[in-house]
Amino acid sequence: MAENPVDDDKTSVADRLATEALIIDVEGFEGPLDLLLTLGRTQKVDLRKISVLHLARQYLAFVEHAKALRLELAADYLVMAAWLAFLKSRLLLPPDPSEEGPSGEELAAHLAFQLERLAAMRDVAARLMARDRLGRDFFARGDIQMVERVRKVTYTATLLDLMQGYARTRTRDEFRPFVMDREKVFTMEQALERMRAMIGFAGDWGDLTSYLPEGWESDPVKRRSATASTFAASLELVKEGRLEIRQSEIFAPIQLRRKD
Amino acid sequence: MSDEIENKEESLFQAPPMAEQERMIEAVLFASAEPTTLRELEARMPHGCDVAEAMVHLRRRYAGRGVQVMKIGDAYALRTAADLGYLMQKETVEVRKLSRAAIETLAIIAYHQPVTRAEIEEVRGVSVSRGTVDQLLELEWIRFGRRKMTPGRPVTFVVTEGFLDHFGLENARDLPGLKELRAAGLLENRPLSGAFPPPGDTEEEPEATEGQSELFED
Amino acid sequence: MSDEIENKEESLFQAPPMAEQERMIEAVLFASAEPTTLRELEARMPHGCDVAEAMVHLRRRYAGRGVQVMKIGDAYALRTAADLGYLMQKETVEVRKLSRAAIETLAIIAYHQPVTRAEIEEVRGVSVSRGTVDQLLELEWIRFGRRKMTPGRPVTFVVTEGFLDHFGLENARDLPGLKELRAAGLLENRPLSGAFPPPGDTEEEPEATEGQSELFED
Repeated sequence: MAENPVDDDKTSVADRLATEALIIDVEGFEGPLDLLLTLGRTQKVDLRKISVLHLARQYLAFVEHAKALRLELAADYLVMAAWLAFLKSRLLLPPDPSEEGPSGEELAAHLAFQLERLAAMRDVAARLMARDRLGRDFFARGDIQMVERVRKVTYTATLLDLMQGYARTRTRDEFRPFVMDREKVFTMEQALERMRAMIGFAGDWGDLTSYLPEGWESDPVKRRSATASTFAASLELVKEGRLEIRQSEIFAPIQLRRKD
Repeated sequence: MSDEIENKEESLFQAPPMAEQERMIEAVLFASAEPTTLRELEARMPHGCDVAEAMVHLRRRYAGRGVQVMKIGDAYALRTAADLGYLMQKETVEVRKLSRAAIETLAIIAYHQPVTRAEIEEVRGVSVSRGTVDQLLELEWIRFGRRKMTPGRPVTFVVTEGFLDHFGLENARDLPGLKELRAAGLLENRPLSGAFPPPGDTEEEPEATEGQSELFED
Repeated sequence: MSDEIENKEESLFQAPPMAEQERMIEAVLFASAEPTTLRELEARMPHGCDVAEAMVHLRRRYAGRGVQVMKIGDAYALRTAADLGYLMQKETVEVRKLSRAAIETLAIIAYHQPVTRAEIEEVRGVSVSRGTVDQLLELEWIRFGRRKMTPGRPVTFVVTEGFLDHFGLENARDLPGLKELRAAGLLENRPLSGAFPPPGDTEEEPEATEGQSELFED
């Protein structure tokens, strides 16, 4: 269908359905290895004797086809395609003795091994799930009623509890905003506390910058933070009716005075 | 002709041999949460079974064993022999989950050992109550380690063999790290709230500062 | 307790006859739904009992019955015979359906254990989602094992006793097809440099090890 391009309008319903089917197909595979395994199965031979070259061609054709249909392919699939193209070239060209690393044959054998292993794991997984299972085929004692009623309390916890508990404390740490990463941040609460203690002595108009805490004036980052929070705290105190604030013009110094 | 069919049917639905019927009621009684009546047993068994007779066989088989077939009203149940009740005393021990505070404290000790009380408090962000530590000591999951060579020479805590045993660990070093916990889905991957909380977001602050002040109380 | 007292005790309380010991372990196994280890049994029995021998007798007694003595790892439990499962529809518990990814991951852990996350991904060719591992951990079918002695010391996963119990396995060595897989070399870890790389999502890996080593540096 990709051979004779047609207008969007004329695209047949069947074509569109086919496209959608393919999308579903791509999503139905759990990654490139899964897709390769399915393609490999069509060769109907022992996975160890599989033709990797043929498999690579099939896979690349699949990806080409998907691309022609403008399907979004996950990066994994494209990485695999690139790698298979590389493998194909290695298999087709005579080996270069000066080249380092595994030969094309070795790479191909490894891929066959990976496919065989995945198939084997699927097989045993199915056998495992088909076993007689507790609570379905065989059963534990249904009534764990105890004869004696001696009560003694003991405590227990599972490893999972322990790990979740640890995780909890550690993440809390990440969210606690001031412990590590806020050494250069002067919070509004800090500023407010400081201002409250100081305004009692501010009888006359004084510059806002004179209220900055000690050690926060030189470092520009700290200075900016302290200035902002001190200004915000000042506004808060103005709102409370404990402070007056003024600025003669834009960018002029901001001045504060106690309000009696 | 019709006789033949009937015979065939009868043989198709023939009841299992008595030994098999006995096995069946044995399994059902064992798995049932409640005493089971003969009628209930009958309803579960294949057609044509003689549950009453199978029960007689089963009771005989269990006579004098550590487990007994008891008749309770119309129903039957398997029970441990009354004279062996003392062996089950340990079973009646009430098992309770450790409190959240205890689990967190234990986890911090396991991950950071040897660790002082102050260090535990620093990680948890709240003070550790004496009861929590006592409980863990009593469970023999933690013990005192050697003193830290820091001012005040505070005692440290470490986890015990009993701890490793309970949690099926060979070594405290086998405990997964934070990133591994996250990878396993045990940690919500919440985005880190920025160092600068938005102005409206200050309601958490008091709580946090509380924790902080507690930290430095003692 | 001093030696003298212990000796006295031994002579005072001679071990009960073997038939009685068998009754005792029968009662204890019966009373607990969870598998019980020989060590736990020993702790509960009177001094001087030979629990292992009593177990041999008990297993023989239950051979072919409707209830069976199952060995699960180092532990024992009474379970109904699997061929009678059809009688127990009432007791059947709905096991949460596992996704295909979870089933495969479980199988890989069981057959390759101890196995790292990266190795699981290598086998499946896709990254393992957090929910998958989380689900298996919550079912208590897998747990963290010891760290691998490879760069980064990654944590490993192993299957639990609960897993063995659920699938009626005495031992992880009894997994179906294990021998064939091993003979075919399919359980070997053969990385090949230059081969198709395992899926992405590796950005957490190096960091994880960093955090961990920091944790245990001292």
